[in-house]
Amino acid sequence: MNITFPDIVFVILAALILGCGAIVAYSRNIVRAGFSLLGAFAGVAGLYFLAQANFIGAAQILIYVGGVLVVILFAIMLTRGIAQAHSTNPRQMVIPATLMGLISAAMLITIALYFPWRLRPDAPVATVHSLGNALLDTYLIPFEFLSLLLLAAMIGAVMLVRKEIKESGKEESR
Amino acid sequence: MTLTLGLPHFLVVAALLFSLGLVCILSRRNAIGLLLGIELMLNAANINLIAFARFVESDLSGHVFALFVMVLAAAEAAIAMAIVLAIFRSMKHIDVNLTVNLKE
Amino acid sequence: MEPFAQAHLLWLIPVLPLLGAFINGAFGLKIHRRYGEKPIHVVAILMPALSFVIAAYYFLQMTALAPEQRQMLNHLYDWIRIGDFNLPLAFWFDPLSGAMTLMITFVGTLIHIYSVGYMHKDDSYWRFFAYMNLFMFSMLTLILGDNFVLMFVGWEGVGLCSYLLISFWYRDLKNAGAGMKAFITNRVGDFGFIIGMFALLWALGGGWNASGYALQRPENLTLVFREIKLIAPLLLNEQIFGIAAPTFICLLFFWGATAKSAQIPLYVWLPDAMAGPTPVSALIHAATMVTAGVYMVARLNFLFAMSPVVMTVVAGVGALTALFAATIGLFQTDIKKVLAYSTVSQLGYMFMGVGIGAYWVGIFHLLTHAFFKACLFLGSGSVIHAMHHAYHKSNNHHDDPQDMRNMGGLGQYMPTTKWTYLAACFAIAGFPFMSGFFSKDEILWLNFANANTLIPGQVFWAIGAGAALLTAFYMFRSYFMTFTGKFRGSADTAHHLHESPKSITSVLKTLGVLSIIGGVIGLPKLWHLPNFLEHWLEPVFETAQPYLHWHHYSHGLEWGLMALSVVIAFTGFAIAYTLYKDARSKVPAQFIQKYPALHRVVYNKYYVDEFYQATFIRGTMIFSNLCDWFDRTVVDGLVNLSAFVTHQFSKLNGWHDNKVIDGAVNGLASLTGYCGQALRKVQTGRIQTYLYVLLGGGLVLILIRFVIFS
Amino acid sequence: MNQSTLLTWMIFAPLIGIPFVLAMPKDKTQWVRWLATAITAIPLLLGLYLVMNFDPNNTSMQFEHHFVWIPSFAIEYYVGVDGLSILMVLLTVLIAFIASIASWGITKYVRGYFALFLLLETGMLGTFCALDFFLFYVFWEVMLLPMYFLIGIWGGPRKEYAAIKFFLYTLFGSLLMLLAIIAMYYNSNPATLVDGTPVNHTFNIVKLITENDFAAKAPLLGFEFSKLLFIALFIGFAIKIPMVPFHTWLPDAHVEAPTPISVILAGVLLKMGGYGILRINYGIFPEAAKWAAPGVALFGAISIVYAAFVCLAQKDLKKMIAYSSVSHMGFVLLGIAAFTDQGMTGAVFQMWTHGLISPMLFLIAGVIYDRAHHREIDGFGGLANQMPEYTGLTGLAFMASLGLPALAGFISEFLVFTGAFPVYRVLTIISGLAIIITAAYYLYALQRMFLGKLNEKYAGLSDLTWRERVTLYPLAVLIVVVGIYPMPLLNLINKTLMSIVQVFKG
Repeated sequence: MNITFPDIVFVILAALILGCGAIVAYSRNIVRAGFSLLGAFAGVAGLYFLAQANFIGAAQILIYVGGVLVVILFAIMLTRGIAQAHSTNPRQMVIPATLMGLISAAMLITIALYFPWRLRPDAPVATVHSLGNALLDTYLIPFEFLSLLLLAAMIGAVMLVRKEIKESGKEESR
Repeated sequence: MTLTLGLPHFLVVAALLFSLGLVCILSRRNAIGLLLGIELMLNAANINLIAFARFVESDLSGHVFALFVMVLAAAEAAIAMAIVLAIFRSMKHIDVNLTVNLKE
Repeated sequence: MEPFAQAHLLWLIPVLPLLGAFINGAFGLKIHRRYGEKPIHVVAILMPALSFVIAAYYFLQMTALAPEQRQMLNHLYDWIRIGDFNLPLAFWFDPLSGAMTLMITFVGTLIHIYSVGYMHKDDSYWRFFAYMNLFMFSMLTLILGDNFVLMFVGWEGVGLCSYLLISFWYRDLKNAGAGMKAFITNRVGDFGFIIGMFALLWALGGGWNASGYALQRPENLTLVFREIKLIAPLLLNEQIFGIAAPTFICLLFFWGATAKSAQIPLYVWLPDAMAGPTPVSALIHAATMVTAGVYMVARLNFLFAMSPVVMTVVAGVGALTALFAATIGLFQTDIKKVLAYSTVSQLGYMFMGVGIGAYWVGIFHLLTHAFFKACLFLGSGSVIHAMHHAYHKSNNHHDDPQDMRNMGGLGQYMPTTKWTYLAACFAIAGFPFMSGFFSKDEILWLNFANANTLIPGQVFWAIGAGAALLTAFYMFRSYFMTFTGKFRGSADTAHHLHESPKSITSVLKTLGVLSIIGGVIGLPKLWHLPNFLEHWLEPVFETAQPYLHWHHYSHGLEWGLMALSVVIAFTGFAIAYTLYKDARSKVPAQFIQKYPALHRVVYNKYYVDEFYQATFIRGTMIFSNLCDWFDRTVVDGLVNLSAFVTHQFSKLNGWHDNKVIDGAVNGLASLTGYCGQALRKVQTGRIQTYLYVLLGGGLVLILIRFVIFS
Repeated sequence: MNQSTLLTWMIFAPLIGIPFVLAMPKDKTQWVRWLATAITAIPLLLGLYLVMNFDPNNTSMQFEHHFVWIPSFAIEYYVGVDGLSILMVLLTVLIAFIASIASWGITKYVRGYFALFLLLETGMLGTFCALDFFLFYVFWEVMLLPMYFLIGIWGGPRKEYAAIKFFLYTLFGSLLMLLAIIAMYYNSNPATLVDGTPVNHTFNIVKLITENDFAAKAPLLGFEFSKLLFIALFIGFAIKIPMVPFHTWLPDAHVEAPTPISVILAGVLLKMGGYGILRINYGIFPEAAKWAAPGVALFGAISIVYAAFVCLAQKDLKKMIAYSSVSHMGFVLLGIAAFTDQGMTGAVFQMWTHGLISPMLFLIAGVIYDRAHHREIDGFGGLANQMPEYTGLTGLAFMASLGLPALAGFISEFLVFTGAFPVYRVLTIISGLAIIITAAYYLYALQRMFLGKLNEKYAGLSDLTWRERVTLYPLAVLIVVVGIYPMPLLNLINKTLMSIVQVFKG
């Protein structure tokens, strides 16, 4: 039984991802869910490295863990009433949700396992250099659009909050 | 049990993660909980992209797309949180069931 | 065809009275108003008198011819000629119709003269004479017609005139009812006559084979008497409805005769016909019309002689009627009713005569009966006229001038009427040397000696003799009750009683004399005296002789029977004399107390009228109401029902239209609304719901793709 | 073919007269009446001229007028007259003339009335003379329509019901006839039109009779072709006769129709049925006719006896006369079914004599109705004292109707009986019973109305006026003359009918 090293890593990472995912999905406490998200993102990054997509892994950690997770935690903290010692994260209809989840998982897995993928074991390693080239010549247009999108998002977020302050300028002067 | 790391493994993990995301969205009443689910599903998608890039594709489209997805996810999260905050400000709660005044 | 002389003026005999009828009928009212009664009755009497003259002229001309050439034809034109069937309008004058025409025109003219006095000052005087002349026309057409249809024209014509004359005083509904009864009963008889006529026509023509629609013997298709006489033997081997043709045909003809000549069972109309004026009763219901049946049987002697069955039926019915009517006559109190039943009875004798094949003696009795019965009726007429006049003067309006119980002792007031009435009574009773004696005795004797009927002749003789006894009795009963004894009315009425005017008495005298000497034309061979009538009518009836055969009894028996009939006449006279002379004896009254039931039944004519009324007339009425009800409700009902059904169907259609189809459309709309309503609940606003629906839809699609199509 | 436009003029003279009548000023009713009567007089004169020049020995069509009308459907305008229709045409013009005089009593919408009346006369004359089936059907409907309005507008209390009933009943019949016409058209052999153009089908009745043999045709709807068509046409015509089961429209129509219309209805319209059967049914389907003869005779006998009994129970004078018409028309059926010369001639002559007698009867009913405004027989009594002349004429009419010999009624009844006896003995004897019942109901009516004491309610009734005399006396004289000397009329129809019967005798 020749269990190779990457397999062990894969299993550990998979367990990490799914465990955190489960916590995110099922925990009653929103904060614990938020923090378990961190574990999930880290596990995913690990998988990227395992799949020799090093830049992407790094990017994952950078964007998700650094960016998205922080924003979420902020949101959580802001929307929780200070007084609430234990933030409620009520759940409803867990059984049908789980059922739906199982069904979709079953479907995807069957597709994954039984679909005749054209495997090419010696896929080229995605170096940063090749990625950069790809980003700037074949995928230039989407790249530029993406930047536009980010700009729009930024403005949108600012607009939302500013209108907020103007409205509630009277009671909160933050 | 020869567990040579192949494409199906990644796909299975991604699938499971995806369904966990789904479960999270369906069973949460808290708007943020909802968003967490979205983030999980996006990551699952990314895993698939990378897996395919690794095992099937010859060019880098998989990787590039993964990048794009991440960027999008970030933008989306920001906007989402802004909205959530706006809702919180006006309605003092972010319970998905109650914010239904769009209903006809 | 034996040669026959052309008599060009023959058609005048019937047409002259028709002309008289037309003149009086169309212009009578104006003439009566402007010129009074005279011109009317002059015209009315002149016409039959002229006919009598023409008839006498031809009669004499015929006597000059040899017996077998005694036939005269007057062919006017073809009345109906279609295909093989040819019906000429022609008049035929042979010994039989000659004798009859003479009698009719002679007696007719006398009665017309008589009516002048009788109908004096009647407001529709002209109408009376118009009808009388019309009657003469019909009767003469009947007698002189040379074929069945022309005879039928006269046959129905006399029926019509008797209807018109019986209901002459139509103000009294009873008379109108009697008239209608007469006409309808005659019509029943005519039905039989017509069917008989067709049966004869087609039996001779050889019937009709339904397949080929062709006639076997088209040349025989005729209704003319003399042509039928030649081809009559063809009938012997023909059958209709399984009955021998001659029997079937003659029975039907006899059915017609029973109605016309008032025999059982269709005699009921004659007694009621007395509602008409008395000259009418005398002319129509005694002398002429009722004898039409006898004449018809005599005319068709060659047919009737062919089948003994028919002869038995005719003679039998005749005998029965004679006896039956005589019994009713016994208790009648109305003088005209007595005479009416006596007519029915005497007609029975005539049918007994012609029934057994002794046609000439039937006609002989017909002629003599015409004289004495007319005399009797006119006598009773003059009595009634006097009584009516007396009552009128003494303004007694409740007593019936015709009821013998109110009379009595009129002899001294009306001597002529009394003697003529008495003479006629002797004649009808059959006193020796009177006309009635010769004809009636001859009938009885020939009945006794006949071998043509299935029933032995002696039976007929016995019935005839019994009837003769009753006849003698009731005739003299009527004589004594009216003319002898004391007047049973009030003195004041008696004071106004006087003899009828000359026009009436002169006619009575002539008829009285005729009824006495009438017998001379048919003296019995027994006395080796010339029998003019038998010899005269012999050529007419010789075709029937081969079918007839007689028993030959000794002369002694004939003398004995003749003596017996004289004795019968006298006994009848004696009984009547003892019981009713001067209304002395109480026996009749006691008899009525002792047998009230018997008296009532006979007096009410054995309730035959009521029986007919209850069965036939009410039956017809009920059936007609039933038909009417059926027609109104069922047949009309069906039509209305179909209308109702169509109406309901259209309503159903309307309902279906707006309920079902409209409903479907509305239903669809509401359904959509309902579904929309249902679906609205799905839009809960919650994202998760949408996600569920999304995933559910996706799942279902995948299931369908893999589970069903793989 | 001697083309003569006499018939066309006779048929369309009334039609041409209509605008003139309508053009008359409204208030001058007397003028309108005189004009209308004058217009009806024209066909009467033409009719008399026609009868004078009619050659009785020629059994084919005479006075033909024949030209193509609608070539595409082989429809021609073809009119002609032969032994069968000459009497009917004469009857129509005569009765129409007398009815127009009797119509002088109409006061409501006089011009409208006479316009419809003239249209009716055109329809009737057309139907009798038409020899093209399509034309026949057109005239048949043209006749039907004005009749409906005449009853419906000028009628008595229940006029709408009666008019509708009459119209629908006859329409049902003519529907069957239309179907039969079309079936016959498509099954007829090819023929040539008048102007020589060959056509594959034809409506021409004469050609249908002579050149076609429908007995050999394929069965239709499962029934034998000629029999089915015979029955369809027969029902159509039987309704018109009327035959018993289909007769209930007649009493209602008569009771509600005004007097002159009753006269026309009874005098002429009822003859359409009989004429139709003889011309079409017996002409085109001889085998079917022979097959159906017993049935026809049976229905004839039933009509005679049944209607006679119903008459006996009638209270209304006009209804009684209507039922007596049904009974007398039953003789026509009996006569037709016998296929003997006498029977056939008797049937046609019965149509002629009944055409004289029943108008007289209805005029008489009209006279008393104009005076007493009701027709209950029992309501009257002793009219003879008050109206002797009227009583005399009624007596004559009743006697003629019950078949007193030497009057018109007897001749035709005698001939029908003579003709029918050999073939249908029992039926004739049963029908013979009807002469007793007929006598009964007429005398019963006569007694209740005329004899007895004068009903004081009618003390003031006046006797006949001149107008009534002008209508009644011609008919009375005709009835007596025809009764005594029928030969000239019989000669007219004799040859043709014997040729028709010859077809069956073969």
